[in-house]
Amino acid sequence: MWFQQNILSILIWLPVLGAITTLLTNSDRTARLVASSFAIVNLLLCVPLYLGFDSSSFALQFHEKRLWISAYQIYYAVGVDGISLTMIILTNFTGLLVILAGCQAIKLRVAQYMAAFLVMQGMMIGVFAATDAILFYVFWEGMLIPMYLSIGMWGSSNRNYAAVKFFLYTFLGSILMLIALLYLYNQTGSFDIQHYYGLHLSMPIQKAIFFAFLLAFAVKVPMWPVHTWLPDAHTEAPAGGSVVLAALMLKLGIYGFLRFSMPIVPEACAHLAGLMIVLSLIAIVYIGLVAIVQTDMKKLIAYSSIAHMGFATLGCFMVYDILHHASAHQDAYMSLEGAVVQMVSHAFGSGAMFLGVGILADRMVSHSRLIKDYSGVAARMPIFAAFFMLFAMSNVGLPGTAGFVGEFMVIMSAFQTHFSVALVASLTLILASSYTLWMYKRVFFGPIMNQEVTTMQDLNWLETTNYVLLAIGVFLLGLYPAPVLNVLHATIGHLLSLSMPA
Amino acid sequence: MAIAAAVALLPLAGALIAGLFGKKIGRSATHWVTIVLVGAAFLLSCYLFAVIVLLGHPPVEGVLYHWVVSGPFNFDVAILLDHLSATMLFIVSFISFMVHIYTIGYMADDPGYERFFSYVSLFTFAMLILVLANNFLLLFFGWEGVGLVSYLLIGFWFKRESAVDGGLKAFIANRVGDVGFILGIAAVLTYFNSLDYHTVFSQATHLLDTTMPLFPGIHASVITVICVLLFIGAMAKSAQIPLHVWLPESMEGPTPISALIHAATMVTAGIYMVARMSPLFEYSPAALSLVLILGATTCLFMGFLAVVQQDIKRVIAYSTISQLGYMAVALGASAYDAAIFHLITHAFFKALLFLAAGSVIIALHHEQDMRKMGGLAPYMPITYLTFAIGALALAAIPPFAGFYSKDAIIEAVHLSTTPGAHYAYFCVLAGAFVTPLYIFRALFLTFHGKKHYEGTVYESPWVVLIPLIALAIPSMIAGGLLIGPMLFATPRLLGSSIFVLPQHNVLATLAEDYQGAQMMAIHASQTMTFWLALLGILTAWLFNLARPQWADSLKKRWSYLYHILVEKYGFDKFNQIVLVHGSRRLGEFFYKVCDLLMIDGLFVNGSGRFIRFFANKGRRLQTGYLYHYALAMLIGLAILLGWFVLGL
Amino acid sequence: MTAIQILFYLFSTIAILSALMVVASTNPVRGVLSLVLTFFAMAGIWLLLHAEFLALILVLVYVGAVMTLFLFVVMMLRVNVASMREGFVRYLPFGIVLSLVIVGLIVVAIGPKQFGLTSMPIPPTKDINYNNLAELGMVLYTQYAYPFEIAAVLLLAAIVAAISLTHRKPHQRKIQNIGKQITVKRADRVRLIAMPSVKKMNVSDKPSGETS
Amino acid sequence: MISLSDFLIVAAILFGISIAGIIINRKNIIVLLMSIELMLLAVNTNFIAFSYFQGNTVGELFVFFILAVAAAEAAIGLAIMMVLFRKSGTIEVDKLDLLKG
Repeated sequence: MWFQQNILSILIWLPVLGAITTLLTNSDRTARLVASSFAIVNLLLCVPLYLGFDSSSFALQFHEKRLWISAYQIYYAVGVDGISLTMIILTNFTGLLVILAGCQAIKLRVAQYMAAFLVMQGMMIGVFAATDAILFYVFWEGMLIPMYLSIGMWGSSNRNYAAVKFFLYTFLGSILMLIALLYLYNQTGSFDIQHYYGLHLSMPIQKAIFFAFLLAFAVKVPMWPVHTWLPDAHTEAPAGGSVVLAALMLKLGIYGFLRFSMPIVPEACAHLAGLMIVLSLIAIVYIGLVAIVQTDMKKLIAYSSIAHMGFATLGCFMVYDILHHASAHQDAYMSLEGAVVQMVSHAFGSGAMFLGVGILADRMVSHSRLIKDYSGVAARMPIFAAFFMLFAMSNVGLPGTAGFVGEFMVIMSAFQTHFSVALVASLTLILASSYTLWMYKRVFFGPIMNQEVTTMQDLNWLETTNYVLLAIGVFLLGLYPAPVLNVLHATIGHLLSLSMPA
Repeated sequence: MAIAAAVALLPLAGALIAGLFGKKIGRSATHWVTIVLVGAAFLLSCYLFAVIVLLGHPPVEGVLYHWVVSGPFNFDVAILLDHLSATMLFIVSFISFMVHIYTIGYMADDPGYERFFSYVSLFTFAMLILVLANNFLLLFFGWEGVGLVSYLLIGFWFKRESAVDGGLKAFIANRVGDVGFILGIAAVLTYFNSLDYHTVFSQATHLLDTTMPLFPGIHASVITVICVLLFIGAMAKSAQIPLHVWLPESMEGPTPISALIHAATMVTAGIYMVARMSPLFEYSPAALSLVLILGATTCLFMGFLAVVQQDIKRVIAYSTISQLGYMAVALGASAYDAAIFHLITHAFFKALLFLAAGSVIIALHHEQDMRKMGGLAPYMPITYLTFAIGALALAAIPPFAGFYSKDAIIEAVHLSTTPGAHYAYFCVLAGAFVTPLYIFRALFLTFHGKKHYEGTVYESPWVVLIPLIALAIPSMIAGGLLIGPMLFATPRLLGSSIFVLPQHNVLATLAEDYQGAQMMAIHASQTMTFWLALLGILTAWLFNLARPQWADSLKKRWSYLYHILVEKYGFDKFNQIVLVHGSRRLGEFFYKVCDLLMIDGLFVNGSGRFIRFFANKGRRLQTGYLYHYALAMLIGLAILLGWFVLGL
Repeated sequence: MTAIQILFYLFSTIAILSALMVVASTNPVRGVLSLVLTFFAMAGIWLLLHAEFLALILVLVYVGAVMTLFLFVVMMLRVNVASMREGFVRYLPFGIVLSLVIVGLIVVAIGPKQFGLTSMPIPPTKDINYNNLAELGMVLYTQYAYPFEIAAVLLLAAIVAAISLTHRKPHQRKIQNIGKQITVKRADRVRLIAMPSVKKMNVSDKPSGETS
Repeated sequence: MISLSDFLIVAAILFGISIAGIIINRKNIIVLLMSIELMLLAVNTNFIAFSYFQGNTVGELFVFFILAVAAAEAAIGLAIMMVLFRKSGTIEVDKLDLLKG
């Protein structure tokens, strides 16, 4: 009983405890062991969380509420609904992957690396679980610190620039969010996010709050044109950092849209949905074209992430247009659910690809990530090539893989708004396959050009384990997405009813 | 139900075993496992064919599981086994089975042996799913699945740059079609609220007068939009102009693949899909007309290209495109049964041609250029004979299989009233001349005339020849056997799977004159097609064997025309320069100018520079000397004091 | 002119003149001594204000301790007097102007208009038993005990800071590091070397210590 | 009798002198420190004067604390000056520009 009531706090703080324990260890080996075991335990804790979750209810579950700062009625309040449950499980899954990958790749300051990622994991679970605005904000910002450190310390050559750019970009956005939250506090006298729903603020105020939130979340997503931090951060971050960035941090933006923008300022969202759709479409096409010409693998995948997240934002904001045409709420379900599924599936696909680039770069003396330095890797690393092909296909959005589900649902919904929206969105089919497979071709196929490639070893057991886990995720979500969708239905329905302009 | 699912899943099991454990269990175990599983699938599909088609069991439909349930929409993994899918099941598993056997010989010394079997089995699985689907979603799954395996198999020899490029090109060209296809699916979902064939087809009539906004100011009929979008998908998969460019490139793959994927099965997926969608296409004359015209154009103009090719596989590849054009014409003329009929006969004889060409290629140690062949007939009698049977079938010489199907199509087009039918009739007639011309040119260059190679040549091993013979038999007799039940019987073989409006039903009109397969063959001499075909063979003989110098002088005389043909009408150049380079340029521009220069340079780093500029100016104020700070403090004190005291 | 007025003007004149000496003196030692004089004079003025305890404290603590410290420091440092005076004339007008402005403003603010005898009469003379010290102590040790303790801690901190800042590590002092002596290990002192044993010779000829 | 403003004016003059001392002594850090002591003295005088005229002991108490703080400040200031002199060999203020960015 105690366990059930506090499971969220355990999930949040156990990794932090793990981080402290890891820092106390005195050898790299024990640090790896301790960090991995904490990550595994945390992932296993998700099982009772998922099983105990009542998917037929949209209410916040596993709710905990303790007074934190009485003067401003700030509570330590956590709870999950379908969306945050999905994201928390995803966070734990990715956390384990990153720790395992780090065991292999990181040779320098291992304990600190592990600790940084464990803290990040805890903070992210906190973000997804927090139901108090200030608590949310604290976790939101707290997560930046370990990420900043991981880029700045274990990054590659241009890491300082990237780390500072990353930090300033995201910080700029979140400050405005804080202002919006404080305004809402003044209106309601509470920091409980639930109290912000259905306030019926006036239109100019709604718009102001919308833009404040937009900047915070659009930077995280990232949407065009505030996306330029992502390629740099990804390129310079260590492989684990890239995975966390792609798999989790980008999702926070969408999560923010779903948790804050849409239910709090529905009228402004409905009014500005056109703008958001256009920005999403730009992200899909423009970024897709940019991705084609990248010469750095990580940058290419980073840009492809932006394009994929464009689908998620499209799915979120198309809702208003769909309802404009259709009568019932339910017609918009698919759009939002597609957006959430896209978030999850993108985590698998791009996370795996970033890991792959890390694996490749580790095997090069120069740690090069440039496409031109590789050729014919498939001949030396057939198992890796097969796995990477699978994840590339997920990135392309092939049916049967995770990448398809969200894309399909969003395109299907897009047609309900307007033909041209669907047409532009579906151009991603061409663009995604062009950049992904062209890169794949240049890296894996062809004759071996670089002498270093001839000495590459195929995956070891740790990397294979990682990839098998990811492959299971990709196939499970692609072939049988029901477990994910089932927990979403009720929440999405509730969200839709909240998000509808009166 | 369970049997149908098993038919699809057995090859998948084979693919997984071969792919995951191939290296462990060894070569022969790999091919035994996959062949046994595909063979079992073939036997099961024979059984299903017998039950459903021959014994007239009603169609079976069943849901395997719910894939996605979202709001009012329900996407299932569900299969439909009716006459059409049972027939296709039979064809696909048969050809696949043959190719599996053939592969043992063809790939004998290839290091990627296990991988190859895995891919071929995987392909079979995807194709069977495509055929068995009862809704658009699963159809799309199979559709993309075959595309993926096709990509993997074309690039099978991944160390060869051209093979990998060919694969990439195939995949991307198919994705272009998929854009249309998925939009078509989305349109279906939007207007029918379901993706099940049954629901959609039964509601088609409700939407006849509905229009939808396409672009601002442009409205179009929903049915037409759906059909055209779906057909764009079919154009890519079935290599219709202008999305045909990938098919010749796909010949970089191993020959069994060319036979299986790029001749017999995958490329016909588009034809199958349109036939399956006949209840929709029937209500859209505009879409039918588009199919007809594009098909006719493809049929004739791709045939011309085959005449100038030097690579034996490319000749057959262009021939495939051209034959797919025939099928599309049949679809456009609402003779869906004829299209499927041609699909079947074509599957047999084209697979045969490819495998025979493959046999030649093995014998010549992977030499594909026909100018380096010649005079092979005495050394490879069985290959020669089977190739000749295939060529005769392709050239529509009675009583070979191709004759019946092609003649039916030509007659159907002749009777059709779809707009553009006259143009199409001209094209298919001209095609009847071009087809024998190129295939017999290939035959003569390869098997007759002088030797242009060194060393001795041996007939291929039995694992190669058995499939050839097994395919040669249906290539000879399938046409005569099937034409009656497929086209002119009531009910037809495909039964209720195909829907034709009475006013479009050209086959019914044809059936009135039909007096049996033998009579049709005998009466062939009264039709123009037969004489055109003979003329084609004669021309081929004249220009290649009897008077080769005539061909050269023609080339010189019409060098401009020849050049256009060699350049393949410039499609490749256009794609390369405009689409590939264009999009790369655009990407460069967006990246270098918009991203790096504008957003990063001006706004992101620009704001940093802006702050640094002012900070540099402001830094001067901080001299670091104590007395400056003290002085500033005192002056501030004086000012504050003055303000306070004097009330300024 | 009462005696108190005479005393006030006397002390004020001394204080102001010696303050000027502090600012203008060329010799730092003389400057410090002038400051001492200023403090004395101001202590007198404080006595006039019935702040006997503080006046005494000022003399004892400031003159007795702080100024002595100043004197020590000034005498310990080698100060270049000539360079110290640089810019004195240059900034003099500016300094005078600024200080005059400020003083003028303050005087306007606190002039007789606001704080003259009419608005602020002299408080009645205290009882003969009035004890400034006791009065101060009453407040200090009750209401302000806590700040008082903080002030004590502050002074302690100042002492520690001053000592630690100026303290110099002794050079070449021979001291025992007891912790080091205790934690020493056998391996630090004794090294065992494996050596080949010498071929057996006539033992009696050799001294026994040579074979190991 | 002597009014409150007389005391305050004396203190103000002392304050003004110390301001002049800070401005004109650009070099001598000792004089700077002494000027600061002088300033504190002026301020203390104000406190005591007000305390006397208003009959409130707290003013004197404050002076007590100021004296304590001033003593501490003088001690640490002089100590810093010693360290500075040891490190750089000079106590001339315009040589001390480590703060300059």
